[in-house]
Amino acid sequence: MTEEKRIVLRNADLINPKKIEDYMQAGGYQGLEKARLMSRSDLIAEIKKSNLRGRGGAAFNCGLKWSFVPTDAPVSYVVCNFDEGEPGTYKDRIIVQKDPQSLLEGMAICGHAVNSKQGYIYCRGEYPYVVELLNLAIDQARGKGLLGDFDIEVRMGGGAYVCGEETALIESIEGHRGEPRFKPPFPGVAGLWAQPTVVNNVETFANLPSIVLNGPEWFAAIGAPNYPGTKVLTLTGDVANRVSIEVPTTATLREIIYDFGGGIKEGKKFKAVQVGGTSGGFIPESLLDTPIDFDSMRGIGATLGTGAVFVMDETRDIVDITTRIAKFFEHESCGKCNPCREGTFRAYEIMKKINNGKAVAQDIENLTILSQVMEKACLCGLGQAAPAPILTTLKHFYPEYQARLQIH
Amino acid sequence: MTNSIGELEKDARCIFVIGSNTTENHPVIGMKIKKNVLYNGARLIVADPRCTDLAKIADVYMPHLPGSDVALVNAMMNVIINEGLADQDFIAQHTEGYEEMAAVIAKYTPEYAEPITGVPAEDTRKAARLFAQSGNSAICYAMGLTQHRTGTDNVKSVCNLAMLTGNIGRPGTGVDPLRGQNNVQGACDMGGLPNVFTAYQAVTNDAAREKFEKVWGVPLSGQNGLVLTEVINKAHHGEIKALYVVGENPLMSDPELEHVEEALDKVDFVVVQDIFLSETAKRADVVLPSACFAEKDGTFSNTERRVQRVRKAVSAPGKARTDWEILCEVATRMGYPMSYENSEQIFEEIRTLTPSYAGISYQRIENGGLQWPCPNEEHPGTPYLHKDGNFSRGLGAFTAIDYINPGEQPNEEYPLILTTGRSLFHYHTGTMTRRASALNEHVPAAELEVNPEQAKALGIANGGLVKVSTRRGSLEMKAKVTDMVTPGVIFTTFHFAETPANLLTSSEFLDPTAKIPEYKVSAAKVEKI
Amino acid sequence: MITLTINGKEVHTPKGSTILEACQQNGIPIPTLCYDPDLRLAGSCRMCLVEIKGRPLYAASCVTPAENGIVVETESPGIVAARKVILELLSARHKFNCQVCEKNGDCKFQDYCYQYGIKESRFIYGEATNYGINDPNPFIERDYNKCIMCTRCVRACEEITAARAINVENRGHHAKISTAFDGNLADSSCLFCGQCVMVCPTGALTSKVSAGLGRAYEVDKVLTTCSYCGTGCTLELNVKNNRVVGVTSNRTATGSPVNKGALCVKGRFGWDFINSPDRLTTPLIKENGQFREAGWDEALDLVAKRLGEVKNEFGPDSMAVFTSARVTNEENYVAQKFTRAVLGTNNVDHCARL
Amino acid sequence: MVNIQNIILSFRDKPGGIIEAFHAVQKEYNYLPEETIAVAAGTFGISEAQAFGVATFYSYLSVAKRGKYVIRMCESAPCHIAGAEALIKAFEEALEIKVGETTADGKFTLELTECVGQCQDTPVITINSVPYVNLDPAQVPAVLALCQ
Repeated sequence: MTEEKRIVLRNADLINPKKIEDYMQAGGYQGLEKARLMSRSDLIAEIKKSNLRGRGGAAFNCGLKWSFVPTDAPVSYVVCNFDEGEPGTYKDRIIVQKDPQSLLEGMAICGHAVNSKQGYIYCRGEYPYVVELLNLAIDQARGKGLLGDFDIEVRMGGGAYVCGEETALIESIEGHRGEPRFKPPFPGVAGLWAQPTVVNNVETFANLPSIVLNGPEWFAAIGAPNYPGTKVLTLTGDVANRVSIEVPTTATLREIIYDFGGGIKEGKKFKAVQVGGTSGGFIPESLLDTPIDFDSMRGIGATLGTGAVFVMDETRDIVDITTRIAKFFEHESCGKCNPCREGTFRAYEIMKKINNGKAVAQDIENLTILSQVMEKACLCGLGQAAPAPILTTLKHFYPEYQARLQIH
Repeated sequence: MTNSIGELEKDARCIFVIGSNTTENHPVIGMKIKKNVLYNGARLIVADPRCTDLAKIADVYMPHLPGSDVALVNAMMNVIINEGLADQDFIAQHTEGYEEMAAVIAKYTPEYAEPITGVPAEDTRKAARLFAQSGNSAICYAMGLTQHRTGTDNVKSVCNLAMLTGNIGRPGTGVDPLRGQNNVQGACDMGGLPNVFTAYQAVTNDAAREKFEKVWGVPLSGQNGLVLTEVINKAHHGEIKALYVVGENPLMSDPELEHVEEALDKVDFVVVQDIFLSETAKRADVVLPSACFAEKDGTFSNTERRVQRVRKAVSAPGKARTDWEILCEVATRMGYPMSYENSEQIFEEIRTLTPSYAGISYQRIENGGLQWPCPNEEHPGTPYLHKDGNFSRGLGAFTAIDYINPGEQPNEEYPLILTTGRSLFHYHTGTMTRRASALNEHVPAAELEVNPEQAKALGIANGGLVKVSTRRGSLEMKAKVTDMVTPGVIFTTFHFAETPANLLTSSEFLDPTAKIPEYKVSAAKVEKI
Repeated sequence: MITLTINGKEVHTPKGSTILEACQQNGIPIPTLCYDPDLRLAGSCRMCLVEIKGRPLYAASCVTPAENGIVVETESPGIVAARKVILELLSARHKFNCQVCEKNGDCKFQDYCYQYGIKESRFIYGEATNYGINDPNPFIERDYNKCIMCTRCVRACEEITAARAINVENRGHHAKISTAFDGNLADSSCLFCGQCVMVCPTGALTSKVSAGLGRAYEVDKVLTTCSYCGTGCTLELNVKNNRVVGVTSNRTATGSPVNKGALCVKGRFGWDFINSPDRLTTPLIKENGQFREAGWDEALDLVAKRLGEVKNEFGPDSMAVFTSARVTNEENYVAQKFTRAVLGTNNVDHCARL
Repeated sequence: MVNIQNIILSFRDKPGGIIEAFHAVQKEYNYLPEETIAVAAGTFGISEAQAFGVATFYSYLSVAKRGKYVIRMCESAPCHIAGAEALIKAFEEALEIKVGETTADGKFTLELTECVGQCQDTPVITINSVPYVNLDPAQVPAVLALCQ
């Protein structure tokens, strides 16, 4: 049986998150110290070699991402994406609440690698209490001179899920409407205030101190070779234990739900699990033995994404839940591009019609073509991912839709 | 303009706007300046008694008192000289008269100027440094600078400033008067002035006169004529017996209207050619209907010296004819046969007599126009003058100028300064815009701008009716309480025949050179009705 | 130069070009709605999508760089299907009343619906949004029921006029173009220049002054120079049946060298004085303090006779001509020539100073 | 109450700080009073329309007046299956207002929100940003009683 393996949560519940001294005692800031002894290119090479992939939606090789920042850029920024807005996700909050310094240390390591003097943490507006903790942590680190000439500022989001998209996030830090930019240019070349910018999320940064300290080989040997390391997951919905865990990426969904989650609540039967948050695909029982690493998940039309594991038992109404998810995207679409702005709205309307038992087969056909176009035509990840729950439920749970139609 | 409009959009790194409400009076130029400032990092200095749209986004805004321009600009130059920011190379190589000017400037410290201009000394310093240190700095001005008894001095002052800092002869620099009317530049270029033929060839110059005599086939007077304001004054004295007015409306546009009215009454015979029965046309003995811009071919020359085509789109209403056709008919009937096939034929005649237009033809300006000087058909036109500091007269001349206060000073009875100007939505005397349905619906009447502090003291409410008076007369209009004007200054527009602002202005104080009346400064009082 | 394949044909384009530019240079039509060569790119309408071999997502050609060796399809079945869905999505919110719409015949949205055969939308679900059409200003009609959210108006207001009077408010399907607090234009920083009308690809923004007077295909456009301030903007007089019915603008550098299509409120909306019933249409002669209509011969003879008399009796310098800053160069030339050669005086001036 | 102008001006030197300024104003007033838009626009060198566009983009910010206690009820999928709908109904009944409304006494505003990141204990609401978790309709009176 797979066991928990803690890298980013190594200090969780073992130290007082409000005391930097605790963190130091637990080996904190030794990674940064080591990183600073390395040249920028060596540091980036090490991270590349560890094959640490971004713990967000795209799973891009972290070191490779950093290497896009031009070496001669006079100004560059390190931005931490702490805008986790995926329903069912709270792992970044757990990481920060239990060990904020590991995030700061990770950002400072990145700052050294890309020669940046300024970092920003973009924290979702729903976490004002975490912002306070972060500011305290930054003050402590600054006070001890640990960050050197690298400074970190916390910015608050404002309840816009789309700002989890890196370019929308950048727009928001700049004080604009959080509408995604088209790419290229990528942030590594022209990001925040048109300067080269690295955007990674909390979990990615929090991995860095251990990787630097223990070496890339150590990290690369953990979990799945193509997506090494661990993943912090949050279990929600109808599992017995709604917990957060950190496991090697070789763990399977079944292990997570049954071994860590304690199986389905109240002895009911499993029906579906949605992984990666609300934009993830729905996975039926038959695919539960798939490992959670990014590529395996993608292979079954799902996404590891934010590591949300939302479990639904046999009594759950898939059409109703998918309707509710469609509403989420209707609410969160930024409105910049046509297919998403109009598509999320119409998809929700069609789902409501189906959910209310008023739909006919043509409506499902319309929903399908709309979803297929959105996947390929939308400007950013939000619109591209929004149809996933619809398409995967249509695929795996079609009878439930059919049963709702006026004329079967 | 010495330079081109487009340069204000990108090349100019600092723009000094003095006496120009650019976004209202030259909106498209205003847009370009605004864009340069907002998105392209250009610095902006605005000197204006009114807090205009541009003033709001300026790096330095100097609300100087109407008529204090010379003191303000001298103080800026004082700072530039004292702080070693003058362009010594440019001064040495391309100018003369620097010493004399510097001697006058010496006393104009910002502190000395402050009580005259009302501008804090520190702001003057900031503006001076910004202007001198931005690389390419341009000066834009309009009637706010010229309509003073010291109008010519004011213009020469800003020329001094440009030369002092070497800001002339490169893209994005220069001295740019923004001409208020579509073809003011062309009317001047064409010799619609009492002292010059086309292209500023003096009537007193024998060679020039002979050239015109030869082509026109008649002897010509070598004596300078009268400027417009002098014509009115002479008419008042009964010395003008006949007046022929082509599309002008002195009974709205000229100062001290009562005086103009009396003058016109004394002229034996008045002919007016116009598209509408203007206030002036109503006083005429004969009115001749003419075609408007949409009904004729020809050219206009814009403020950047660009000669562009005007094209006939529709026929003129009724029996109306183009102004040139009418004039040719009168000339012919007076025994001097004048006839042209079309406007292009006139233009061809102009070219032969006008060196700066010689290279311009209808064919060449079919697409895009050409900026004079354009001496021959191969010449690409001249986007900016005085390239590399080469002035047409050789060396650029500094002029030593002392400040002279405006003719009319506020006193106990008339404690405020009335200044006049235009609205975005109207044009000049309103003959056209008052009949443009949307414009007139949007802004149907004049308002008197009063500062909130002033309004409070006078018990005036926003939108309330007030009476504004000067020594010449009174008008009633609605008050607009706004901090666009400083306390002590009131403002209104001259577009509206119902409230002709020039009833209030004075013709007493004229600029000695240009004979411009002091529209921008009248001592006035305001009463609540 | 970059070499790429578009629709099976090898084409070349300068480095730095987008795929859209490569297509335009090679005569390959691509539909666009939000794209405007004078405005910053948005990449948002997604009409210009193309398929690039080996890439999972469709690319908006207006913002996607042309790269060496890429293989592009502009009208593949997938792309056509996607464009149809996009047009149908927009059709579901766009209120069609083409029969009375000012933009009929000059509407990109209408053109594309026609081109892709969009007879009706599959996506009319839920309640139709109904925005009121009531902005009490005399210049610009704002009908957001026809708005397709391309944001060209917002960008034009920002980047051409720098007035920044409008922006997008709210988000998602509820996003709408608005002033602060969704108020009237007159209460905003709007300058009524109509640059938004100029760039609008649908009938959402139109001129109230031209309303009902003529469609784009009915008018001839005559390029001329504005008759107001000295900036010298080029504008197009729209003529129908020998009558000016509107003003539009040409945006090319050669066609509109000073203003590149940008106009102000007077230039764009202040043209109808041309058709004013107050226009003078016949010579008038004053008799006993009253004007009476006269023929040209009578009026001209009278003027010539009286001027001749004054000249003889009081000398040339007793006469003066005010020429005009509002008539053409040619007319000013003739006026001063008339003054100098015929009347024999240099008493000619105009209101340059006033 | 702190002057809105002073709140916003304190963020003047922060590039892009308008959203932070809005948060600060909202912390004080529970919404963004009308003058916030003009002051912020002036402070950050943008237009009022642009400032308004920013303020209305973010669902966490409100340009409409709100009550002293802003109750935001999550209805994202995990809360949805945990009974969010019944909870919402219970709040509506207890306060006699609908979602999006404010009680006549100006005390409570009810709003829907998407996920607030407390999904381990669904359903979740926040009252003035403080989360209350694992609620059921029966607890509504007690929760409201906390708001004094």
